[in-house]
Amino acid sequence: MTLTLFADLGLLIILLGLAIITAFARPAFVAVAAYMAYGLVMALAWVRLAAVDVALTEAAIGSGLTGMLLLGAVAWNQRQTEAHPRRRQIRLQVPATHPLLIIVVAAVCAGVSAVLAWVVVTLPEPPTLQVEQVRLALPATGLGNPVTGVLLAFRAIDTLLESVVLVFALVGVWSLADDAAWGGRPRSLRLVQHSHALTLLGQLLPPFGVLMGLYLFWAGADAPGGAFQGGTLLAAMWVLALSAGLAKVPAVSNRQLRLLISIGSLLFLAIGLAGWAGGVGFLGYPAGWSKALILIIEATLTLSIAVTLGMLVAGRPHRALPR
Amino acid sequence: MLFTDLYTYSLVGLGALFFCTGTIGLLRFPDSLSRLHALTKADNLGLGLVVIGLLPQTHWPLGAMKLIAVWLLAVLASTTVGQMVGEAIRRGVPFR
Amino acid sequence: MTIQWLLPVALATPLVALLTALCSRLRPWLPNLLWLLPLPALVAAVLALHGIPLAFTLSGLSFALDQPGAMLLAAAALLWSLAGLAVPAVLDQPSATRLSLWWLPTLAGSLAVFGAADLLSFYLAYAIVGMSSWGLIGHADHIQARHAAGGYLIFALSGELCVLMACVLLAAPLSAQTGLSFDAVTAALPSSPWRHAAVGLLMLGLGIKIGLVPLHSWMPLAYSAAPPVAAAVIAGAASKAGIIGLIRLLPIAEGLMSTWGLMLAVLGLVTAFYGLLIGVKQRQPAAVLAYSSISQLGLTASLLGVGLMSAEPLSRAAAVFYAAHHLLVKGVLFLALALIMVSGARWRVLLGVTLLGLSLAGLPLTAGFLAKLGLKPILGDGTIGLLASLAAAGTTLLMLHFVRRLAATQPVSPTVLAPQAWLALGLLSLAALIVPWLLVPLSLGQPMRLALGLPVDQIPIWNVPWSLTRWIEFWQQLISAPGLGKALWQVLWPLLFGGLIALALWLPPLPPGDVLLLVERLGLRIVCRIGEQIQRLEHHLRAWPVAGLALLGLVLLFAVMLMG
Amino acid sequence: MTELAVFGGKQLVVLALIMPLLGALLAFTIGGRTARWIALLTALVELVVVVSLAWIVVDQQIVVEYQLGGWEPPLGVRLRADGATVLVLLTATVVMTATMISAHADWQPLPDQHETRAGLVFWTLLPALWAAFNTVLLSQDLFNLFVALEILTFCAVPLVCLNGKAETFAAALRYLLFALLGSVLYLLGAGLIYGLWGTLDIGLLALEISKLNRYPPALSLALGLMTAGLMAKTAIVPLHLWLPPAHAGAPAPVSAILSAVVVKAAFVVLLRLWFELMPGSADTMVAQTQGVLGGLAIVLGGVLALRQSRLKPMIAYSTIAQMGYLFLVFPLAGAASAWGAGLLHLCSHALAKAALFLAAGQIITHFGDDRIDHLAGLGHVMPLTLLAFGVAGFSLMGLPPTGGFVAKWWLLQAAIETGHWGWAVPILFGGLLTAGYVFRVLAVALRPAATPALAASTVPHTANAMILLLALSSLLLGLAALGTGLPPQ
Repeated sequence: MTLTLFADLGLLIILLGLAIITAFARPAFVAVAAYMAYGLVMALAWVRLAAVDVALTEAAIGSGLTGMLLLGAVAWNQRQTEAHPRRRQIRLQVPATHPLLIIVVAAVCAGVSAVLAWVVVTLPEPPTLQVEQVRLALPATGLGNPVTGVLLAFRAIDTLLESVVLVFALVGVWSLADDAAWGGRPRSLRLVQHSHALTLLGQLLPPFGVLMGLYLFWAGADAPGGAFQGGTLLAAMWVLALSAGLAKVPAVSNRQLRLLISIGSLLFLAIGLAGWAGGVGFLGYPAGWSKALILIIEATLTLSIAVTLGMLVAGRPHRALPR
Repeated sequence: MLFTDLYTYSLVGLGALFFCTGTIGLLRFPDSLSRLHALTKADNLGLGLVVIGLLPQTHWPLGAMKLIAVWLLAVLASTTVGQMVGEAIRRGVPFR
Repeated sequence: MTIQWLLPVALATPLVALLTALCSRLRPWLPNLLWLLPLPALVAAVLALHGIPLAFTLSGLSFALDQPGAMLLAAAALLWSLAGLAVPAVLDQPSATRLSLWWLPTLAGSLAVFGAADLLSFYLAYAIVGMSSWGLIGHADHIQARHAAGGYLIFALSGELCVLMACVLLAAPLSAQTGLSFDAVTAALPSSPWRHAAVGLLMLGLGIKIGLVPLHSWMPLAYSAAPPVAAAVIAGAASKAGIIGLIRLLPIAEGLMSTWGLMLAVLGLVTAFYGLLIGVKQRQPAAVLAYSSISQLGLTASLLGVGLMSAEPLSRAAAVFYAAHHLLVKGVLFLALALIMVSGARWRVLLGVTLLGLSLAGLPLTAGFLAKLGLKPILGDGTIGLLASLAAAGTTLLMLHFVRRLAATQPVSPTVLAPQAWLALGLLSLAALIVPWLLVPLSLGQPMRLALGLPVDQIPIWNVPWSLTRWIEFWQQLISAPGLGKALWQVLWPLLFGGLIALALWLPPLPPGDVLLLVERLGLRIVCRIGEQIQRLEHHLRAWPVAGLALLGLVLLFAVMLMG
Repeated sequence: MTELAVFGGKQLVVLALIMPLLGALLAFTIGGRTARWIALLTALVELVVVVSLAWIVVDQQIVVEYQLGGWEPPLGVRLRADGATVLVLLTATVVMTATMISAHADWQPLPDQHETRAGLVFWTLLPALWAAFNTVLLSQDLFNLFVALEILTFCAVPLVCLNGKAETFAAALRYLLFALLGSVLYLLGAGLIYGLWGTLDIGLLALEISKLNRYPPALSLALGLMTAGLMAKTAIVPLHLWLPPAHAGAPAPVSAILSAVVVKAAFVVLLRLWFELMPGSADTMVAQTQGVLGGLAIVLGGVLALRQSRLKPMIAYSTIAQMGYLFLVFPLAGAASAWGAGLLHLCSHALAKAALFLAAGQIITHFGDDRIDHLAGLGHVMPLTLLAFGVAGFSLMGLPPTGGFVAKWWLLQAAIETGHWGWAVPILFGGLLTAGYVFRVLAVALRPAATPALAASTVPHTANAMILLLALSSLLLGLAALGTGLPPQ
């Protein structure tokens, strides 16, 4: 009992410390590194709270993918600074303002945090209304993991919309391209200096990673895991292969690529509509079919998510295709 | 039962000791290459000890294989990263 | 009778014509059509005066013609038509085309405001006429016109917002069952908890429209900046939107608002004299006419004020007649100015203008004499009556001054006008002389009987249709009335008095717009400074730390308030 | 008959939500020159769907509800369409369709090009944004609303910097960051509410909240967080830092959508919170504060619009002022007409503002200058566009018989009814300021051109027709509202 309390306290202190480092570190690289570490520790905290699904997502997306994107941004910034030394540099620092204002802002932030903390402590016991309902309704879906039940059956609309958000976020990233580069490939992820070690890793790790990703998706029906976690792992393997120079980033005008990106949402939507035709309403599953349909949806979603996340890391199209 | 527990405690403790040494090295060594050395060497060994120490505590054979896979993958990853950081240091990228 | 389509057609005609302006091929034809467009309204008004009730409702907006509305509508339609006839003659083709685009909505609003039968349609027409007058005033492409139009806009908008608020207040005690008709409004007003605010705002808003001192400053600037032919319709017809508003919305018959009535009467008299005093110091003929308008509208307002004070429904009748007469005469005067500014002064025109100008002062045998006669019994023989007589003296003075300034007007390059312009002026002058005589028994009958000491019969004032036999009968009675000689003298002496003063006085000129010019420089600077300060404040508000602070601050504020 | 109508309504509600989503996904997948046609086709189908839905709901006087997947509220998500919803839905549909049609010729690929960047982004993200807005309108679930608001933001931000200029990137980033801050606050609030009752359905929550005689601190904080977060997204003063550069810098069709539709979404959710989640809390200090901020926005937005030298920033600041009017609904909620006034103002402003921005876009493209002082001769060159601009401006000013007028009338009526007279002052003063900036443009535009060589412009007829349609819709909305009678029933 006391040991776990100590462990929790330790986690808490590390979390707060990392958060403070993230907020106050001047070199952007340090801030990002601290942020990634924060994500990992946060995942541990989620495990301690028995929310393994959340922990997996936090580690994969909150720390891994986001951290990777941020590192990319830091590297880009460094390249820009080297290329155009005279241009004003982007710095992570508080803009010069009146010290009084800083004090007031700090006080209000502290106030909001304090009220939030107090309120969370005064919250009643975990509400039973929905937890109980989910437990009762879960057998109808044929699933064992209540989280997957909520995500793909009870609140399928949220998941559908979230999967769609990813697609449009990618369009948003692509939209930052130069007009001349449109339709072309993103900048290669391959490192400037060839590294044999990375090539070896790129050849050895992906089979394991893909296996793990598929397992996460498959296990999601009955145990922690699911399309988002599995997809992220697959994406990571793809990105690894890309940066080792073992694969080429596809061009954004590639139809197959676009189809891969949107197939998850499209299929989700199609099965939702099929439920309509099958007399159980939009996003409903006919009795007895739900587990099979959910697995099909999750499978395609995993694929789409993996491709989308990979392309998100690759970034906006950079070179036009030869005409 | 007592014997296996004792075995686990001692090996995991030894592993933790390696982690500590590695961390001290990371903090105290003068240049980047030495720090990298401390980190990879000590951590790989430490993790290995922890895994070996935990083996009797888990199901045979699946659990044990998972633990060993974790160790192998970690070794693979940290080796690669160590290699790459080393190469970067040789190219003159400043690490502080 | 299936003539009901006439009223909607009459009111919609100008708007339909406006639609043709969208076609660039038809657009140059518009100025030549202006004289035609008010004619359906004229027909409708004449039919309504003959006792044929015309009304229609469209999507919650109801229009109907009763006698006061029809009288003013008839006069306004005449003016709009004849002034429209003169437009292509006094302006060049592109200029006239551009003017037509604002002429048409102003016309539509000006006609509709007399036909409005409920609060909402009244405000609709009132706002249209007010807003589109802006385009007529700012029509000329020089800095004075822009300046005048800008000033007009600020005044007109403030006035309209006051009227809007007043209308909302007037409508507040009404339910869906009673509707928003004027009768319901005036009936519900005395018991309404918001009556003082409503009447106060109404007077403020309509006071701006009719130029009650100190809200008058826009008028001289606007009338002298607008093309005179446009000033003719604005000063003549459009400004009567304010008068009809007072007539419709003040609860005169209820007599529960005597304080407001006294205020309106006093303000109106002050305005009447103020307009005269400043007017005689003007050099531009248009400014002289503007101050004359201020004075005349002030007198009308004071008439209604006295009516409100003493709960005298006859004051409405007198006011309608007075307004209709002023509408036609002011139209003639501006139109004459418009023609003279193009072709130079001519003695025949000056003679006609003198005659009609003195009609405003109440020259016997002109319609103005009748109008003045109608005022007498309502204003009484006391102080107010005396002051009104003095105002008439002043009007004489002002009109003679106007004729002098008009005679001195030299066009930049005298050109020969198309005959249709002279035709328009002639017809309008005739109308100004004759039409009021025809209209007398309708509205002014009762007040005149009162003035001449004849017994007042109990027939309702508004609902007697016009017919020739009744008209002849009415005049026979009047001419044989015993009080005629005394009444004649009462109206005549101020006229002579004013004429004498006009001979004796010589005053230095003043710029038009008096107070406004003084306030403006200071006010503009202050407003600019305030604007700058607000812009600076906003710049700070849009800084990240401040916006973020505001966001979190609001969170805390709301949370604390709710925990309360 | 009613049963059939309810059944049809249910299917239409779902279709209204997923049609644009499907269109966006297909436009993205197929891309190329086809994307534009997919989006336009989607718009037309959606128009038919929404008009039918509106007709059913209004004609049959029913409220359509749909449980997604057949799961009941504490478990599942519920869609709901009543009269107010379909009115806003219809308005958004008209704005979206008109904007798409008027922009159909923009961003065309060159003959040797497969597709353009801006074309794909526009024709993909606009239907997606539409789907998100419809979800905001229809959904009854606090978390689902959050997801929809997020999609709305993610679709709107790339559209802001569609033309790829450096300053619009900065504006888009500003918008993204502040909108995300707002989202975070909203999500925190929704989380707290879930922590209290274990459900996110507005109907069930309203039931729970009505049982309370005192708000628990968690609920108070949750509402504070959600309200402030949503206010950040509606750009109410002083949280408007992102709006002027974003709305002024975006391409005109995007500005039209942002000002007409996107900022309204967060406001609709605010209405949900304060009128559906906790009805009867109208008289609290929060409502007064919201009203004060609204009044502040009216004055600040109006004054700054007057001080702009360019057309689009002027219209953008006008949006800030007009959003201020919407916030007056909260302190005046005690009166029957306030709710209707807010709804009507929302719709008529959406139509008018879309017309203004589209007109400004045509002016920039075909007149070549959007400095207000340089617009002389515009009335001669582009009469129809200027007419639409004028009509839309009159609606903003609240001149009768436009929708803006009726909304203002009802607001004033509400101010009288509730006895809070003070609110009439910003309403009236705001009208004065609005008239100031509308007439400022008209005054210059109607002057004869400085250089008489200006030829009549070649504004495409479809664009002009759409702008006029929007402006006239705002006018017709007013006439229709007048037809329902004053005071409103």
